[in-house]
Amino acid sequence: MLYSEKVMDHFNNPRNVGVIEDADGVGEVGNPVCGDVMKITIKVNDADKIDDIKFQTLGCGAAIATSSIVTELARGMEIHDAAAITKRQVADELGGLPPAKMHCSVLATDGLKVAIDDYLTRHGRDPIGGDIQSENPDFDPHGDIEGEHEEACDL
Amino acid sequence: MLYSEKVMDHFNNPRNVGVIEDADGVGEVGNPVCGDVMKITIKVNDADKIDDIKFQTLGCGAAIATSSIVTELARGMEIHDAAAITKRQVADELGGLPPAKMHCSVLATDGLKVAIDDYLTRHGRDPIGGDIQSENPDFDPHGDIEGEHEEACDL
Amino acid sequence: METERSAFLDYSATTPVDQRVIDAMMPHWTEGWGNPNSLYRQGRDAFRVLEAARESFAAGIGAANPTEVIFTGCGTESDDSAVLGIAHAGMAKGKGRHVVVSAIEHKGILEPAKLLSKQGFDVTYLKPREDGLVYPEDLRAVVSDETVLVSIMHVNNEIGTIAPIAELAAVTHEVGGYFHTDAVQSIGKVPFDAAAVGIDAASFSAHKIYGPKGVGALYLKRGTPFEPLLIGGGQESKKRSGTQNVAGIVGFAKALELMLEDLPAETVRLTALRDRVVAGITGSMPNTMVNGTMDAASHTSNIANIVIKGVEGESMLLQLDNRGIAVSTGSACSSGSLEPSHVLLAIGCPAELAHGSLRISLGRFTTAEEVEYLIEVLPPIVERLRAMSPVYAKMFGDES
Amino acid sequence: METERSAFLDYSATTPVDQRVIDAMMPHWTEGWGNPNSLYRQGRDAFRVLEAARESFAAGIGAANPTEVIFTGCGTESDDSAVLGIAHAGMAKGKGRHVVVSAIEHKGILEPAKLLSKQGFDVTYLKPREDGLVYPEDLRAVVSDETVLVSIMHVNNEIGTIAPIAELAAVTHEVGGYFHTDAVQSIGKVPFDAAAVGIDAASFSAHKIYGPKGVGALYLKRGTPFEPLLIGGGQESKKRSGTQNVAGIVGFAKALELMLEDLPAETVRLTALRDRVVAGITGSMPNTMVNGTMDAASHTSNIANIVIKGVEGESMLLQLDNRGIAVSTGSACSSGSLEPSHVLLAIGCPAELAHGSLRISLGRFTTAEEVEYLIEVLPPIVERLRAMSPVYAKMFGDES
Ligand SMILES: Cc1ncc(COP(=O)(O)O)c(C=O)c1O
Ligand SMILES: Cc1ncc(COP(=O)(O)O)c(C=O)c1O
Repeated sequence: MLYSEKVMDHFNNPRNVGVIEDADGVGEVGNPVCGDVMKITIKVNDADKIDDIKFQTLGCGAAIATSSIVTELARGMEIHDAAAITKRQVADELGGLPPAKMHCSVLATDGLKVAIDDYLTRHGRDPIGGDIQSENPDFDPHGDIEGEHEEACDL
Repeated sequence: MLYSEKVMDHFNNPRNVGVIEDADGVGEVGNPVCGDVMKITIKVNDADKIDDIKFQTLGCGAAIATSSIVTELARGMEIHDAAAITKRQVADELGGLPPAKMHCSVLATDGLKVAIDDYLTRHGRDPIGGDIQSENPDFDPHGDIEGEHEEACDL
Repeated sequence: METERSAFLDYSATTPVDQRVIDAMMPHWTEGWGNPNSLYRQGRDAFRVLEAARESFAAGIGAANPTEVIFTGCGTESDDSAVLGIAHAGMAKGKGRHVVVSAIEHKGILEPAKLLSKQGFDVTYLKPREDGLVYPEDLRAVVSDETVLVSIMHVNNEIGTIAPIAELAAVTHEVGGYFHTDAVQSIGKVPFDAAAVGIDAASFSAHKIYGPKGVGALYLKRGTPFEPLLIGGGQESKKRSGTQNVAGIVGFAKALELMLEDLPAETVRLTALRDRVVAGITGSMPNTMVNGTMDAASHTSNIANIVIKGVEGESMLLQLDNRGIAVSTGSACSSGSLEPSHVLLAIGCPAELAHGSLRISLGRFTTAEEVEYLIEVLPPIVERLRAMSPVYAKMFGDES
Repeated sequence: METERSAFLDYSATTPVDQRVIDAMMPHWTEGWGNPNSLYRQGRDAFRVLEAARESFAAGIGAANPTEVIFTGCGTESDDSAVLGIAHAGMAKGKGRHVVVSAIEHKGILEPAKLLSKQGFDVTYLKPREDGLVYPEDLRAVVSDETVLVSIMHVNNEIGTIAPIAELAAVTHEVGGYFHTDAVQSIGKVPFDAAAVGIDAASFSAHKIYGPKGVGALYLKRGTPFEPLLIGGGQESKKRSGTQNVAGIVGFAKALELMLEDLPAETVRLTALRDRVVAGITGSMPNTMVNGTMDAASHTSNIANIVIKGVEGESMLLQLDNRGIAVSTGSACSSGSLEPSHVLLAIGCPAELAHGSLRISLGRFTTAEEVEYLIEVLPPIVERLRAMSPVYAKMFGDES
């Protein structure tokens, strides 16, 4: 299994790590039992643009890198646009992800969506909703794996 | 598969090759379809001792070596003793045979028995009879193979 | 200029090939390269070399007879062949359809066990206790005269525990079953004597003991029912078809010989280094936990498995790799599944902790300097990753 | 002092490892020995090396994509995996239970075919015609929409005939079956282009092309149903478990590259030598017979199979060996069975003649001098053995 250089850069030097104390929206997804948890905090301005965004992640290299890139992508975006960022976009932005790691991009986009919905709900507005795949018990984290070489375990 | 030095010696320098033209007994066993045929001719003296013995063999290294050693063993023997030579004796005398080649010793002892019976019958005496294993359609040529390493084929 | 510091601490994953092993293999590519199944001189020479290696290997594992050793293409092939081959042939001989494997086996055993289930065998996955050991009395409780095969690994590849195989084999034999052990991680590292312990079959792999990758062996005690997995030309006494890897087999036998020469001294040396790893890591950080018993009689000298709570294993592994340190982890994320190490789960380690395990495994070229380097580098990495976690403080507080 | 003359003329049994192949393998034992499945640098480096070898090999056999190549532990493993894996998985996908293999396959194909029979598959052993070729129209006559798999070898290892695999694959596809070819004796010796000929699977082995023993490969066109034979850690995209033999695989890829570089020139050179063998032997003795077509398009340049009537093969082989000459034979006695070569019997050669066949196979290091030596030494050996036979004169008279 090989991570792209960009994944390794974001893993080694994650952008926007931390917690915004007076955040306008907070999203936390994942579960320590599954090995990854991600928390995103956002500040949103009057034009519904994301002014500031920070994350904390417990997880593997891809979980940290996808969290980092999502905060970079979302910063400055209108919230509806931000909520529409797809896992495929996240992966592409990182120069690809190993097939088995595609579910990490879902975690990152889901965390962002939850934070945005939190912001909307706090302001009495309708949440965008949409699929939060990582919370779905039927979600197949490897649904994206095609015929590519996957890694073996048990060395 | 390894032949012993003694097998190789008898294969490379077979003793008593040929045909006794005025033989007292002739034995021919085997079948070209199976890949081996052996012919033994003997001269027997008044004391029922084998005075002269010669063989011809079409066959593998073990077939030739067992034929050769049988003629050496039988030379000078009383015919009943000669007919009692076992395949195990032949193999032992050669320092052992690869398991898959044990049937070759049967061919050699059978050829000798047939020649002796031929001599007896010609003289109006009862043949010794006994099992001519190589002529038995149910004879399992590998019946002697134990758990030893056998050779593989199809290289 | 200072030389870069580094540490390879994953000898249980694989090992370099010892130069003496390479030297032993070399002539069999360049000169003695005959096919051992050919009748002419080059073939006979290769055959003799092969059989000499078989004798040496058989002596090294304590087989009563060299014909009880067949060479294969890897440890996995040996495992698959043993599990499927003995279960199928045993059943054909009138034994029952019950198979027992421990819950902490390598996938090389678990996967064929799963296949047996699909084929109608009744498979019991026997749990070890929390110390990582499979207890003979626990085995006795699940076997019956329906049991055809019990397979329990000798040394566990993740936590390093040593199963009491003599006792487990005895329990298996009481009910008339056959006992196999995956000894891939044990030969050359802990004493192993097939005939003395009374097992029926065992699997081995060369690349764990400074031999080449792609060479394995299977011990099959005379009389053990067996059905070959690889079929064709009938090599290896019809038990494993395919032209033998003569050079690799010679290398494997040489590698085992070297391991056995060093075994007593290496056990002492590596135990000290391993104890230093454990003390160094658990002493320098809060919230760590050692997996499996550390009792000398039941734990191999070369493996330590430690949970670093609240950190995910792959991220630690990659950070260590940045500093030139190689270790492995039981994290799910390292294997592309959601479940972390089945071994850790089976000994009762909760999933959220199992994700944060590190396996540190030592070997022939491990130095004290490497161990100290790991102990120095790991704590700041852990601190940084814990600081980045949204749940560490909540879940574990911070005792420091 | 004259140097001893000798001749190795059994390259189809095995080959020496080319020094350039050894040089390519060496660094992967001493330095780049990481486990390609490990996440840290040493693992990633090994992974890259493995994948580069896969790409090179895939290009060499004309695969559309490197992921279509999986590496195995020998040609036999590839054969077994293909026959069992495609038949089982194809049936699970709703195909029928009919399998066709040619009657002249290697045992690596015939044995799994036999196993399929036992498992309830309906197996047809398709005979080639007397020229040694399997005709597409003969295949068409036996396949139906029940046919899940057809396996017909590319170059026959005993007689050197080349099957028309593109046409045979097309016939197989007409009825919706999958086509596998055992290409162990063909790659690097005759043109082979998997995608262009449209086959679904093919087997390869390194030690037939100056690579190491114990390394094989299996081409599986994307979409071909397959069930793995070796199961465990899930290496090779879950299609073949077991730690990859990185060095051996690198050597295999290098070996293929070298073969392909030389292929056009070697074909010309070896064809001339082989024709000299045939002319030399058949011209110097009565009662000989060449097996299989010698038509250039349907016969590989490096193999000649000749019956020496009235002589048993092993005895010739051993006599030649005494003089330093290595060849092989289809004699039953060389294989420990009663039946001589199933290949010769299948092309209509009577058993009593098949016992006396010689396979002479040439390769990279074969010289004209070696060939002349054989041609010089063989006739007196044959004469002596014929003279020792109780039936030669009766059966064949003597034309000389
Ligand atoms: C046509 C053919 N198929 C398969 C094999 C088996 O290959 P291996 O010896 O690598 O198992 C051979 C050679 O032995 C062969 O000639
Ligand atoms: C306990 C155990 N069994 C089996 C294997 C498989 O061996 P190989 O990689 O040679 O197939 C390994 C290592 O990967 C192992 O650690």
